Amino acid sequence: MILSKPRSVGVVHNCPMLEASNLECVRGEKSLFRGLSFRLEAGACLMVQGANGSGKTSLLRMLCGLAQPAQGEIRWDGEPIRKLAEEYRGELLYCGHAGAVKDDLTALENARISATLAGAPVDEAAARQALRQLGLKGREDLPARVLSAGQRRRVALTRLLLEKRRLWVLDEPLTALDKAAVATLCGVIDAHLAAGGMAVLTSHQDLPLAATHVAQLRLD
Amino acid sequence: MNWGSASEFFAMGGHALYVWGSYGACALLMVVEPILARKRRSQALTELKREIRANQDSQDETTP
Amino acid sequence: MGNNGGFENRFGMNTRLINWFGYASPATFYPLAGKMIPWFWALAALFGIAGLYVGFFVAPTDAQQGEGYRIIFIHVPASWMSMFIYLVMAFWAALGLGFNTRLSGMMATSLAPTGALMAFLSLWTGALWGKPMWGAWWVWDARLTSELILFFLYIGFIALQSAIDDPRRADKAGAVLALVGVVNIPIIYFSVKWWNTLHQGASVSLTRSPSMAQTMLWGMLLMALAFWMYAIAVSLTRVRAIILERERHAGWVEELEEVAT
Amino acid sequence: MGETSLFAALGAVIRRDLLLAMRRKSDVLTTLFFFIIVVSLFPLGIGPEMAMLRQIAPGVLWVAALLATMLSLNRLFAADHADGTLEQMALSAVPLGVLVTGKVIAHWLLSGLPLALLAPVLGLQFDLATGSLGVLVVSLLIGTPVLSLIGAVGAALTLGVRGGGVLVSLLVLPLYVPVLIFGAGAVEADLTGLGATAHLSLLAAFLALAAFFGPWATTVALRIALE
Repeated sequence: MILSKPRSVGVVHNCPMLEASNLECVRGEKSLFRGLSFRLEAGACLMVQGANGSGKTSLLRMLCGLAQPAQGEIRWDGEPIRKLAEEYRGELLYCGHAGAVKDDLTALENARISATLAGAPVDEAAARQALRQLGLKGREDLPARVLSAGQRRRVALTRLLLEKRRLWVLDEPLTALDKAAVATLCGVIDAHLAAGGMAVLTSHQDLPLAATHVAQLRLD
Repeated sequence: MNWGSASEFFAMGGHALYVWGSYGACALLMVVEPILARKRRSQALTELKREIRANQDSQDETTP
Repeated sequence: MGNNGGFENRFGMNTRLINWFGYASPATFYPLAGKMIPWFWALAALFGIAGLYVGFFVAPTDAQQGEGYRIIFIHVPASWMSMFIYLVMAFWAALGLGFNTRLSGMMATSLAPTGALMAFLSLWTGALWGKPMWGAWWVWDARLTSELILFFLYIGFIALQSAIDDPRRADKAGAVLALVGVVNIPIIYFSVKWWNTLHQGASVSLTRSPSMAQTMLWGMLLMALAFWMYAIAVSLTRVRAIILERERHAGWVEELEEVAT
Repeated sequence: MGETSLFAALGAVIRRDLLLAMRRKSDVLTTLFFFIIVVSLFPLGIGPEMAMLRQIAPGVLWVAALLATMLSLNRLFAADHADGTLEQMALSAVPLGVLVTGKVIAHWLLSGLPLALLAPVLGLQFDLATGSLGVLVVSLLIGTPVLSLIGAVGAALTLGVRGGGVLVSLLVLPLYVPVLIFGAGAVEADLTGLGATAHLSLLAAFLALAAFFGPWATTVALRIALE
């Protein structure tokens, strides 16, 4: 882990932070947004809002480093994320529209394998515990093919519990989840923020977070 | 000078088909390719103009 | 060098660097290319006429191959250019991939069809030369075979780029392919050569005729220059079309003379 | 990230792909049967003369192996791309190059290796001698990983592209020429009594080169495809 360097103003940040400056997103020939800047510190959560096609997913993919902004820069702890590469990815957890859940693998295998691929292998007990916590008790050894959309979503979300990452980037995490699962997920995010984590998320539904550090960002 | 007469030149010592087949194909392609490239540009230009005109028209309509 | 001088020097370097990237912007390059094209056409015509004159009227009849050998004055330049253009294309592609400059990708895209044309001409003229010399339209000669594979590589590059809708992705994917191709071309060439010698294939080569005279070399050189200038002229014409297609919504395009009128 | 955890990740990817293939065996078997059928068609088209068949055997077996590998390339990244796993791999703390290498190794274990093991049986149809069959297996064992490595670049470049399946063969087949020449050449050299060592060592050199550049180029191509 890198400790942040003293800034020019003399303030020393003890926790890493995510900083986006002057971002521009171009899709095709259209500029979706430009001049977008924000800063996210430990314990804070950013809710990205906007209509369909306003660039929410594009922004989230930029924050992960999957897409390059047409202009501007994203820094983690003062360093451009392009330069940090794997070091940044080790702090990051991205959950996109596609859940990366394999039909032919069981829920348990899915959870363990995705953790291993992310570079954070977990043992079976931890994986079972996480699946239970998300309400998949008794379904751990069923192939994902037979699970419902909501249950598959929960399998994908076990990564939140299994991978110890500081920055969560969640694209529509509530899709297909029922009320109970939404409440569980909110609890998980709250706990993450309370422990000094950060989150950037999009949601069409209301996300009843208890955290006081929730900022809104509208893309229009 | 290699050739006694024009017909000797075109006969190419019996290899007329091969020599002129090569040079002919070369000349043909080298004429066609630039024409196609130019056509591509003029096509892009006409499309652009049409688009600009359409934009202006719609602006005129919205600002009476 | 003193500190001060060093600073000044660095400052000068910086401005020069900015100028370079200024030329690399499509907005400045578009009119510049338009001004350069007629000159390259003129040079191509000049070298072409000189080359044809040397090829047909100065170079003597070949003792072995008769007049048929005069095909080399386009066969060899076309082969040279087909390989050279691939290298140039890979260079632009690498530049575009490394520095993310828009123009480099467009240059690579615009060079590919001309390169494919040169490879095709080399194959066509090779076949027409082969018929009277070997008695067959096609022989698996090392040079012709690797030229055929080079032609396939060009076709693959063009097909890949036209299959991808997003021009930025098309540029980058094409760049990776061009670079992989550039690493492979020498390997392919030497494998084909080895294969050819093992199978005792055609050993009479168009360019290795014993009576290769100085004048023939001059003729080939002049024709190669003509082809080179032609390739530059036509690819500049095409790159202008590509710029217009891609930069359609940039402000500078709408202010162009040919658009405004 | 330590060296041991890199190897652990590499092993995990290979195990995962093998596990997925075991759950869906038909994909692997299709490739194998394609290989068998293509090779068996040649005598039908050419005639049953043993001397002729012996002569064309190396070329036929190698071209069929090339085409069979080609067929399986589409599977390499497509499923992972569709369900989002590829994105997760690109965002992993493990370098993408390591994960890609794992996938290519798994692809070889599922396509190249079975082909190489099956080839001597098919070689018998062409009346190849035991020694030549051995050379055939060795040449396929060294050559097919190169096919997987180069093919991965093509598969990554055409990921999610219109007509990707046909396109990948257009891109990759010309690049397979050296492997074909020296792979088939090795068997032929053995048939004519010249000895196949030179061919095999050149194939090994190609393998080293492809192992060095292939994963790197594939990684770059994948990041482009994901953007």
